[in-house]
Formats: sequence, C-alpha cells, structure tokens
Amino acid sequence: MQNNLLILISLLIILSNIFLLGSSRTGAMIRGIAFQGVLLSLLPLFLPSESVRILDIIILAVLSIAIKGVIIPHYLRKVTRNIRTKKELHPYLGYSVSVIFGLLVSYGSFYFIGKLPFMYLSISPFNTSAAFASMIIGMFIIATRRNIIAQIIGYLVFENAGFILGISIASSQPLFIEIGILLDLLAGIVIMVVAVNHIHLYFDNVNTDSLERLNK
Amino acid sequence: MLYPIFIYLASLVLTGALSAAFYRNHRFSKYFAAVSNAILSLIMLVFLINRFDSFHDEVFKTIWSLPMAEFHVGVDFLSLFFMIPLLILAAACSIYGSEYFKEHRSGRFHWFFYGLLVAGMMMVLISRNVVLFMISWEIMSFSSFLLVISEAQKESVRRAGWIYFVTAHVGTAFLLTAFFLLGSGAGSFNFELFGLVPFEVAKSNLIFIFALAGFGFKAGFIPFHVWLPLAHPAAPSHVSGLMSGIMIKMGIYGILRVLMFFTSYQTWWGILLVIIGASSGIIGILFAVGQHDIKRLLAYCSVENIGIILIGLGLGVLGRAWDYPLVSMFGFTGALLHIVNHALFKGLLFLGAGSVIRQTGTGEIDSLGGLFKKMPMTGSLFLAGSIAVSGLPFFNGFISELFIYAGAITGAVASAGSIMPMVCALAVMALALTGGLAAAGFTKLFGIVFQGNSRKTDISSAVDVPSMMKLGMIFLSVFLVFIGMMSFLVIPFIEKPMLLLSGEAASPFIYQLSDIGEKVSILLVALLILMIIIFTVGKIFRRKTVTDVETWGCGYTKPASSMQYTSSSYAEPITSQFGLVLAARKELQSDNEIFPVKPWSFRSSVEDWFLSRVFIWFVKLIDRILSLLRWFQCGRAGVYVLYIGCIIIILFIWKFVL
Amino acid sequence: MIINIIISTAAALVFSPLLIGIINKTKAFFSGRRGSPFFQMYFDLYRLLKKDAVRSGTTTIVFILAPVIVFCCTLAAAVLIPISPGTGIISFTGDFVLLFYLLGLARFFLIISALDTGSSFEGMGASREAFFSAMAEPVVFISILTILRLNGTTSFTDALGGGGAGNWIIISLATVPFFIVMLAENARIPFDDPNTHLELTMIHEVMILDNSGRGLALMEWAASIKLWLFSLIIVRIILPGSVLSFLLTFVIAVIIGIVESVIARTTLLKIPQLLFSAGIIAFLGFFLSFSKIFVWS
Amino acid sequence: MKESSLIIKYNKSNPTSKVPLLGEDVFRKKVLEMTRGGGRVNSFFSAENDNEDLVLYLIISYDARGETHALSMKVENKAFKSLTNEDTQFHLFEREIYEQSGIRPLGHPWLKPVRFPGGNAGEMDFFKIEGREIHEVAVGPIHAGIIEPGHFRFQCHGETVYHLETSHGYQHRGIEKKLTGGPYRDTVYKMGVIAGDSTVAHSTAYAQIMEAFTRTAIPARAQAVRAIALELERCANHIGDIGALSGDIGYLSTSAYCGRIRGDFLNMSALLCGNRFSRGLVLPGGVGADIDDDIREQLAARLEAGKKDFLSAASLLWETPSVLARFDSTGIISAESAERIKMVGPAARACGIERDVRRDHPSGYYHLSYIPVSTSEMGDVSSRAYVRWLEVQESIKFIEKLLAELPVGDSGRETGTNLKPDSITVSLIEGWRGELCHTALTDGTGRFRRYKIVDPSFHNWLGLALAMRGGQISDFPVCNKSFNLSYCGFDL
Repeated sequence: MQNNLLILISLLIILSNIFLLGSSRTGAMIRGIAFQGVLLSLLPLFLPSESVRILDIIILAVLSIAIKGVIIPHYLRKVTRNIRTKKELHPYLGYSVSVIFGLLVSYGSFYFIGKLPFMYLSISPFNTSAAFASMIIGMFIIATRRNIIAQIIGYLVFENAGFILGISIASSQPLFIEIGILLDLLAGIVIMVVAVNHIHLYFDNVNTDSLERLNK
Repeated sequence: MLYPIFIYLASLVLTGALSAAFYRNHRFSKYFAAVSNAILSLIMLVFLINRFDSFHDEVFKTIWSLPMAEFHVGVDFLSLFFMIPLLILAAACSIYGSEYFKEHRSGRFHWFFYGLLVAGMMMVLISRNVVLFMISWEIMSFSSFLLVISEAQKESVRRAGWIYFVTAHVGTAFLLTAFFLLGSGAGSFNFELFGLVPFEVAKSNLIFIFALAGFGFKAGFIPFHVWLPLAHPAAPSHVSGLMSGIMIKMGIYGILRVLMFFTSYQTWWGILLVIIGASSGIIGILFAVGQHDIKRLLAYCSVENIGIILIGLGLGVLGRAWDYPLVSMFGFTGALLHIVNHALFKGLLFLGAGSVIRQTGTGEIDSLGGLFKKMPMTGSLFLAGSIAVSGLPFFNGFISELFIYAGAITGAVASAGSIMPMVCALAVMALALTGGLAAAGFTKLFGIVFQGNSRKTDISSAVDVPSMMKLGMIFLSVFLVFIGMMSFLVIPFIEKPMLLLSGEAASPFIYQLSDIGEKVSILLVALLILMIIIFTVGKIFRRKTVTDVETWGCGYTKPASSMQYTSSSYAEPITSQFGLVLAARKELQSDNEIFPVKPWSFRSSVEDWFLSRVFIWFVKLIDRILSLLRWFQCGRAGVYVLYIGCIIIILFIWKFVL
Repeated sequence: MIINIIISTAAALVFSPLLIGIINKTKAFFSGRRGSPFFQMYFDLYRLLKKDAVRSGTTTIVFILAPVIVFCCTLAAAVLIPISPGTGIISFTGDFVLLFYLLGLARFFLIISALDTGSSFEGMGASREAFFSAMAEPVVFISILTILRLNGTTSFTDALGGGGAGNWIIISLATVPFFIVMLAENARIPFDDPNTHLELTMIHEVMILDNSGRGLALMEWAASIKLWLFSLIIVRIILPGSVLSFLLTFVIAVIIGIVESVIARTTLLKIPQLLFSAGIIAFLGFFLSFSKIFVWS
Repeated sequence: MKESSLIIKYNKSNPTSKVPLLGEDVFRKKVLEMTRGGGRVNSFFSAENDNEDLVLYLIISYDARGETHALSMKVENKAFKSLTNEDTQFHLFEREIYEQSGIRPLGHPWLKPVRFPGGNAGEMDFFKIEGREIHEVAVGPIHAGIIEPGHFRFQCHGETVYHLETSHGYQHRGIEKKLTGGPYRDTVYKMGVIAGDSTVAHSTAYAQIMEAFTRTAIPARAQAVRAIALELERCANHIGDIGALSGDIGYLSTSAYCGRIRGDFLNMSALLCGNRFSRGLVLPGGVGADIDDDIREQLAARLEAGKKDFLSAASLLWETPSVLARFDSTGIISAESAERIKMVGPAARACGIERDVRRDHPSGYYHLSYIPVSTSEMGDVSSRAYVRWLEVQESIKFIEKLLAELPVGDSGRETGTNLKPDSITVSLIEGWRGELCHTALTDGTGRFRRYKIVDPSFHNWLGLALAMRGGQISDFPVCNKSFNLSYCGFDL
C-alpha cells in the first residue's frame, strides 16, 4: 500500500508536469506548481524510514508544504496580480508539442531508469524516473517559455526534481541539509520576485523578450 | 483453373480489339466490349467460387525465348483470393462504364485498354517468374496510364498522367532491385525457388525495404501516394473505380508475395508496416477530409484504407515474428478481408461519384447539394458506400476492421514485454482515429452533396442515372451488405490464403474467425429486426406530420442556399487542428477596413506537401544526377544504334557465356 | 440469456432518463434552486411521443429513419454492457469495437440527419460532433485496452462482467479518461452545455433542432441511454464484482452534476486539447499496465 | 473660427439662432477640425427650419474639456459630401440621415438603410464574401433567449467568423416622429420605454431637457433621488449581465445567484417608486417619489445585503479558472478600433478608454459627487465583465454615500408646459450602457420641432461586429452578451 501511494504521488507529479507544459495561463501554472509542491512534501512521509527519525520527517514535510505549497505560490500570485499580464503565455513552442515532449521524456526516463541498476536507492525506481523526467521538463520550461513567471516555475520544477532525488538518495542525511535547500529556494524565489517587480517598473510586461531589447 | 484463366485473358483482349475494330459504330462497339467484359468476368467469378473449395495449387511452365525468363505461371490461394475482387470489380465497372463513358476522340481504344488492364492484373496474379511478372506489371501500369489520360485535352489530366508515369517507373526501379537481390540469392528468377533458399538477415531486410518501396508506389501508401490523388480524379470514374478498387491492391499483393518468400519475419518489418499503416491511415484520411473535390477525397481515402490494410499486415507479420499465431491470424485475415471490402466499397463510391459528376457536370463538393431527392438510387447506394467506408456495422468495412482490431487487441493484451503492446496500442489508436475521421469525411461528402439544398450548381434538371449504371452500383452494394451481415459465410474464402501467410500455427484457432462473424451477424440481424419493428410500430400508430415548412432559421423569413454549411466549413475544425500535418492554408482577401468597400473573397486549401515538396525534391535530385549522364545523349541516330547494339551484345554474353 | 437481454434493455430504457433528472437536480441544488422533478424527462418523453410532428420540406427519408436507427443502435450498444457480474450477452475478441461502432453508426445517422435539414446551425453541430467524437474514440479504446490487460481477457464484456480487479492506480488512470470522454460524448459541461439555448455554441442539441414529436423523443431518449451506457461502463470498471453496482450510476450522475456546477464550459478551440490530455492519462495507465518499473515495486 | 460653433450650456436652453448655420465647405472643414481635435459626435441629424428647409444639426463634445458644441449646416440639392471617409464615427449618423430625410451623403462607403424604411422587415442586402467555401449563418430576428428581435448575418468559414453584419429595425416604433409637435401628455411615459432597461437614464435626459426649456431649477433632493435611481438601474443591469454572461458559459452558480440579486436591485427600485424598472420615478421637474427615512433605512439595509450577495457570487466567477479561461481573449476589440468608431460606455472603458459622461459632462447630482471611472485594458469579454463588476461596486458605494448625505428639501415642482420657443438644448446622461444624448429643438410656438435621441447602442453595435471578426462563432453569444446592446433603443 505504501508503495502504491509512492507511485501514485510520482504519477501525479508526472501529470502535473504535463499539466504545466500544457497550461496556457500563469494562474494555472502557479496552481500546478503548488499542487506539485504539496505532493512532493508528502513524499518523505511514505519513505521506508529505518534510520531517520519520524519527527524529522514530519518537520521536513510540514516545512516544505508551507514553503512549496503556500509561500512560493502566494508570492508568485502576488506578482502576477501586480503586473497585469496574467493572461496567455505565448510560448516559443506550442502547447501540444510541449505536452508530447513531456510524454516522451517521461516514457523515456521510465525506460532509461529501468535499465539502470539502482539497487541502493531507498525509493522505487518509479519515483526516480519521475524525478529524472521532471528535471528535463523543468529545463524545457525554462527554455521555451517567454513569460518570466513561467520560467521561475520551470526552475521550481527542476528544483522539485532535485528534492526527490535528494531524499531518495540521501534519506539518511541530516534534516538540516534539506531545510537549508528549502530556505535557499525560498530566498531565490523572493529575490526573483523582487527582481520581477523591478523589471516591471521599467518595462510594461514580464515578457523576457523585452530583456533581449536591452542588448540593442 | 489455369486454362479457364487463359481463355478469359484471351477473350478479354479479343473483345477489346474487336470493339476497337468496330469503332465506327460507337454504341455497338461500346456495349459489345463492356457487356462482354462483364459477362466474361462474371462467368469467371462463378467458376472460381465454385472451384474454390476443391482447389489445389496449379503451375504451368514453358520455355520462353527471353533471357532469364521462363513462361512460368501458377495459381495458389493468394492469387485466387485476389482474383475475386478483381473479377467483381471488373464486371461492375464495365457495366457501369458502358453507359458512363461518352464517345470521344481517344475512345477508340478505351475498351481495349480496359480489357488489357484487367488482363494485366490477372497476369500479375498468376506470374511466377520475375520477367513475366515485370512484363505483366508494365502492361498493367501502361494500360492504366493510357486510361488515365483518356481526357488528355485537359492540362490537369496531362499533369496527373505524367506524375503517374514517373512514379510508376520509379517504383519499377525499386522492384527490379528487390527482384535482383532475390534472384541473385536464389540463383534463379523463378518465384518457386525464392522461397526455398533462406536469406541472411541483412539481405532479407534489404529485399523487404526495396520491395516495400517498389510495391508501395503502386499501393499508394504514404509517402508513395503522390500519384494517387492526381490520377484517380483524372481518370474516367469507372476506371478510377477499378484502379482504386483493385489495381492499387496489386501493390499489396506484391508485398504479400514477397513476404511469402521468407521463412521467418523480422520484428521491425511488422513495426514498420504498422507505423506506415498508421500514418498512412491518419494522414490519408486527414487529407481526404480537407479536399474540395469528390474524387480527390475518395482517392485520399484509398490512401487511408491502404494504411488500414498495412496495419493488418503489420500485425500479421509481428504475430509471426513474435510467435503469436492469434495476432498473426487476425491481422492477416483483417488485411485480406479489407482488401476485398475496400475494393467493393471504393469501387461503389467512385461509381457513385461518377454518377454525380455525369448528372451535374461538376465534382466540386461545395457547389453541390440536395441531390438525394433528384437521384434517390445513387444517393442511397452512395450512403451505403459511405457507411461501409467509415467501417460501421451492417456493412462490410466493419467486419474487416473488427478483425484487425481483434489482432491488435490480442497483441496488446496477451503479450509480455513492452514493444508489442505499444505497437498494438498504436494500431488500435490509429484505427480508432481513422475510423472517426473517416466518418467525419464521409458524412461531409454525403451530407453536403446529397442533402440540404443545392448550392451553386443548378440541379433542377438533374435526374438519376441510366439503369446500366445503377446496375453496376447495385451489383457492388449487394456484396457490401452481404459481407457486412453474413460475414461468417465469407470467412472460409479467407482462411486458406491467410494460412499461407500466417503459417500453420494459426490453424487451431481458425474457428474463432467464423465464431466472431456469427456473433456479429446474430446481433446485427436482431438489431435490424428491432429497427423494423420500431419503425413499423411508428407507422401503425401514425401521427400527423406537417412537412410544408422551412428548416428552422431563427425566424428569418428569407433563407437562402448560402445559409448552409459548406463542406469546407464542415471540415474546418479538423483541418485547422491538424494544420501542421496538412499544411492548411486559409486566404481571406479583404481590405481589412471597417466597412467592406471592395469585395472580399476567401479560399482555403490543404497542400499535399509529399507531392509539392518531398516528391518534387526527389525528382529534381534524380534529374541532377541524370544530368551528369547527359553526354550520353548526342542526338545522332547512328550513336543510338550503336548503344542498342552494345546492349544486345551484353545480353548475349549474359545469356550464353555466363 | 433472454432474461439477461430483457433485464439490460429494461434497465437502459427505464433508468436512463432518471440519470438526467439526477444531474439536473444536483445542478439545481448547487445553484440554489429547487429544479425540475427527478422524473421530468419521463414526462417530456411521454409528451413528445404523443405529439404530432413538423418536418422541414428540405429533408429526405434519411431524416425519418435516423431517429429509429439512432435509438436502436444506442440501445443495442447499451444492452451489450453486462448489468451484473458475468452476464454479458455476447462476448468475443474486440466486442467493444462493435459496441462503440454501433454508437458510431448512431452518430453517423445523427450527423447526416442534421445535414439533411440544410441549415447552418445543424451543419455547425454536425461538424463539431464529427470532429470531437473522432478525437474521443482513441482515448476510450486505450482505456479499454488497459482494463483488458488488467483482466487478461480480450473481451470487454467479459472484463466488465466480473473477474479480478487490478491495481487501483491503474484502474483510476483508466477510469478518469473514460469519465472525460463520457462528458464529451454526452454533451456535458465543459464540452457542451446541455441547458443552453444558444444554437451557436451547441454541439449535440443543435443537431436535433429540427426534430419534433416522436423523432425528438427517440433522439432524446437515445442520448440519455448513451449516458446510461457510459456510466454503467464506469461503475462496472470500478466495481466489477458487485451485483448492485448499477445503482452507482446514480452516483456518477451526481458527480456529473457537481462537475457541471463548479466549472464553466470551455471554448470549442480547447476541446481537442482536453481530449488530448485525457488521452495522455489513458496512455499513462496503459503504459503502467506493462511497465517493468511498475512490476518491481 | 472659434465663434463658428455654439457651446451648449447644459440645463439651459440656447437660442437656435445662435447655432451657426454654415455652408457645406465651411461646415466640413470646421467639423473635421473639431473631430481631429478630440471632438466626439454625440448626435447628427436633420431637421427642418421655419422655411421647411432641411438643416443638419451636429452635436459634438470634447470629453477632456467637458464642452459640448452645436453647429448646423444648410443642405443643398438633398446631398452633401460624406464625412465618413475622413472620420468613421459619422458613418451610422449619415446613414440614418439618408434614411430619414433622403439627404444623400455622397461617397459614403457603405450607404444602406439603418432599419427597414420600406416597411418590409427582413429585406436587406447583406455583404457577402465571395468564394464557394464561405457559408452564411443567419441568426434571428427570433432568438432562442428571451431577448429582442434583431438579425445577425455572419460570413463564416468553419468556426471562424470573417464578417458580421447586424440588421435592425424590427423594433422600430417611430418614437422620434411621434415626439414632433410635443411634448404631449404621454411623452414622459414614452421616454420611460425608449429602452425598457434604461428607463431612468432616458427619463432623466428628457426631464433635464424639459427643465432647461422651462427654466425650472429642481431641488437637490430630487437630483439625489435621480442619481440613486440611475445607479440602482446600473447595478441591476450590470449584475444581470454578469449573471447572463456566466449563464452563457454554463457556469450556473453565478448565473442563478446574479439573476436573483438583479431582482433584489430591481426591488430596491420598486421600493423607491413602486415600479421595478423605475417607471414614473423621474418626472420633469423632479421625481415622482420621495425617500423618507423608513425607505432610506430599508434601502440601505437591502443594499448592504445585495452588495454582500453580489460580491460573493461574482468573486466566485473571478476565482474559477475555467471561467477566466473562457472569458479571456474572447471577442477582443482593440482600443484603436474602439476609439475610431467612438464607442461609449462600459464597452469602451473595457478597452482602456476613459470615457464617462458622469465625469466628463456631469449634470444633476454628479456635479457634486464624483464617481471614479472604472476601466480595464484588454477589450475582451473578460474586461467588459470586469468593468461591470468594478462599476457595480462604485455605484453601490456612491448610493451608500448619497443615502447617508441625502439633502433635505422637497422632491420636485411643476415645470409647466411653456417651453421656450426657437431653442435648442442637449442632455447627456451616462446610462448603464453608456452615453445617451437627447437633443430637442423647439419651434416658434414652443413645441418640439425635432426631438433626437441617440442611445448608446447606436455607437456600439458596430463594435460588436468588429469584435467578432476573426473570432469563433461559438463565442458570439457570450460576446454579444458582454456588450448587451439594446435593439429598441437603436430602432426607436
């Protein structure tokens, strides 16, 4: 049953990745990433835990739900509300193409991870392959979306994948490392948000195309 | 069995020649050729079906004076099986054509070439030697080419003919390579020897690829379909019926024949066949949906159906390669049955399209409409063909698709590993999507052409077609319903050719085929009875129906025929959603002003980029290569004589010295 | 056998209009209204069956035959679904193809009867229906393949008629796309709005705009039977072993009502995307049904 | 040149003789100069003068300066050179002039009747796009919803609309013609039903005209009641529209709740005067019903409740992603197009154009109290709904404020029927659909020589057609509803 839940979470992570790739509005993307954040935070609760203290895990889960599921999405939403280009994203690559790419990457990573002898993992290879796919999809989002909010979300997806890999490879590591990573992340996002707000002061939208204009 | 075939062939050519000789009396020569053609084919058909059960392979050999050739013919169940649709269609199309084809300049040899085309296909089916096969193949290609350019005064027809000619011969080149490889492996050019030698894997792969490409140009699956949507509309309708119905199947026959040369199949052949079939099916039907011309739509639909057949073949090959006899059995059965079914309904549809064009003078879907009331018989038969081609129950298209589905389902469910289920799921998805899109395409065709009110073309004086044409179509539609409702009676004809392809491992499961057929028949008959009951009950407890009212138009009092959906509009959601595949274009010419001061105009099109980009690019490439050989051409007659002499000497050396 | 057929037919005919009533009641509840009675659709059908009809002068025999064909084909498809464990009336390899192609035949006639009227509205609906159903079919079939794999059978009615349920994750991955397609095929929100009066936005309703009297009754009834059919399939997928699982169709109706209450209908342009995403979920489920990674865990 | 137009004083009658009567060339030059300088045509119509010569009157206003000017032009040979090619905002006025008086605007790019002058409803030559593939969709005059009759003709290919033409006139009642020689006893009731959902706005405009002609100053309390009624009318209609919009996209909760809340607001109007649509509330000289303390308290309480209900029902709308996705980018009209055809009201404000008569040309209580102009930027259905949502909140705030500071005094006085002869006056009111303009000219005996009404729908119908171009035909209902224009206000 526990294993099933782990797989369900990974599945939902994959689906949320695909949702992110296919959604055309920043609002939807933020909801998607919040959902993903909450899912991720639940992940440590279902890990086989011999060496880790249960309290540590609960602290980690609560903290990461707070940061990934509440604080960061809240900030992002605030930014989108301040700058009124919440509407369509108009990516470089179309939604259908992105979704198909996401699918291929997910299936590919199933296949790829299935070939690797990851016997020392404390987590099922299914989760690992989900993380692997997330990593690539995150980079893909960063590369193909114009909107800076979407790019931040891409970064978050990337980061989330790291989180999964982190807890799966090093579940016996001290709690502090994870919390440190979380706080780093939070700081990064806050800085970005501030930056976006500033960019907004000078440019009328958050289209990164306008940053390219700085060159000229 | 062979002697009747010889007699049939000879009399075909003879009646054709006689009709050309008596051409001074148009009507007589036309009816003479067409009717005798039909009668001959029917006699042959009855004979064949009669003998089917007690049939054994027959071979006939005689030494022939051509180098490397032996006059070697034979019939087995595969050839016999292909003869059934050929004969049915030859009969139906010639009855129909007797009334349809109007006399004009090039008409003299029309029926001769028609007979020659049928004879050529027959020859292809019985040839057992490469040279004989290629000669028959060329007779078939050349006579059909001449039939296509029947109306050569039109520019579009000449272009179509040219492209057909070029593609046919590119295909021949591939075929020759494949046969050369086969022959060099077997040390002979006789088919019976090909099957005896086991080929090494690399070589058999190579042979498969070349044969697939070579026969692909005839079968017309993507990407070798470029000639098909041009040639079918250009040809007279009964010829397009024959070409689309059975001639392109000769390509499939060729592939099957080549497959039979191998004792073991490679997995990737099956995968390749399924992938080509799936893409051919989906892209073909998408292009069909985007067409504006009836016959072009039907031509692209043939591409789709060839795709479906290939999916079946691919599953059959996969089943054999992976040792799943059930998959192989269902796949090959479905493919073979679909070959017959497609011949029947596509023949019917082309004949129906011909009737529409003949009676209204146009094949432009968007200018037609409301023909059902004027041509009820053609309309009903066309509707039957449309339902059949969409693969829906009660008609034959359903049964064959069901078997292909069954193959894919069995493969997807029963197998371990991950490649087989994926391929099978791909097959199921492709079949489902093509089925749905075909329904969209043919509701568009039937709905716009036959229903509603007439659009741009005046149809007030249109009447239904003469009885000979009706007869040809009714003849085909009888088979549609018969196979659709009583498929278990037809299945015995498929079992033997199927066993040739799928191997004896499938024979224990063969009962499943007619089992499925019977179950479907029971259900459909019950359903039909239910429909009749409900309809009759409705008739008995009749209520008053007022019919002298207009269609609801939101209370607007002056409706016009322009307030109907057009076929192009009907297809627009599909063409724009798949715009990337179809290279769909919409052009609105407008002044983009708030008030339309100047007239605006609109047109849309889908572009077959396989033709306009890939194929033309390919031809240019070849042209560039060949231009390197231009020094060969010097224009002096003496030099050409020298060339011919050289070739003769080379041939002599090959035949007698080597 | 005969008794089974009678039971399934009776269930399809009798319960299907009730589903519509439940959906409407649920929607009314969510928007704070009392709503029409549960049995409203029965009254409507009765009233329509009694009525005389008006038929456009443009139409042909197709228009007269279509309601009967649509009704009978839909009913036959519904009867194929076993209503309790182990009682499929006919089962063979690929029986679901017959089932869905019967629905396809019904749709074919629905579409051409719509085009028969020569109206731009009906053409509009026909065009949409033809496209969206073509997109929906592969999704359903992949979901069914997953279920067949779980049950290790090639007959869908056998799989629905009982046998072992599989892993619940995979089952839900097969059911969700089915549910989405059910909404699409039955003209529910977010694909179509069954309650709208706006012809330009309709899909299903606009095609039967010119039907009246008995023809309309049969069309409406067929539509509700189709809903019954889909919801029955879903409950049989979820609970194959239970005799009373058909009662769960009413729960499905409530869920549909809730879905319709909380989301708006989408723009027509997005419908292919929605179906596409349903297909992704279906394919994921199918993939997991044989993926090695899954077996390991 | 400055003196060649008359600056209209609101609420005052202005002698017709002061309106400069120009020759065609001077007029043309002057008018184009004014429109280029930001002038917006409020009304442009033909009238007969004493010698039964046809004269064209033009009412034009500068929103930025809050000025309204009047000029007139002598027509010779029943024709003049069309101004439409220079400035699009004239096009419908010129077509109407042609239809009503037979004066032909030469060179008009799209000269066809505005309604059905021949009396044969439905006879209209529609623009057609050439090509076999285009199909036409004819919608109306009878619609499936309970709305007024009007015909829409789409030129479509598939789901895409390339051109939309609206055809009006099914509601033509000849109101303007019947007013000539007035005011009559029933005129005030006629004003109430020009557009049944804008009763207060039209009645107020008429009342102001009558007050100007009779030089009646009305008490502040009556002005306040009028303003409250006008804002209540705005609230009710906007709320109804938001409900109808969500109904069109199948979002039932908001639809049902807003439908009820609209009823609540209509009942507030009923509380005020006994009629849910405020018929008979606004009378020349004052208002037909006063607000006593009891009503005031009840109104405040109901307003509070209605506000709460509305905020929760409508914020449900803005928080549902599927709704936003449906509204966003649907039926976009660009700010340039909107400015070019001089759209008015919420539809214009949804394109980011700050145009509001209550601010630009205030009259009555709006002199004293200011309502912020609510705008949005995208020009799509979402923006039009959003502007309505903002406006309802502003209106409620305004009503609350007014109820709190309701001036004391009586609720009106008699205006009498002695209208000042040979005068012209203009009344501009921001109805809930946008600016409506009443212009009245009196003859030598103090009767109406011409009474011209311009409903906001007159400015905006073309906007709907432009918003649909290149859009999806399935978006039309929701797009149409987001404009929610009046048919009878247009047809008159």
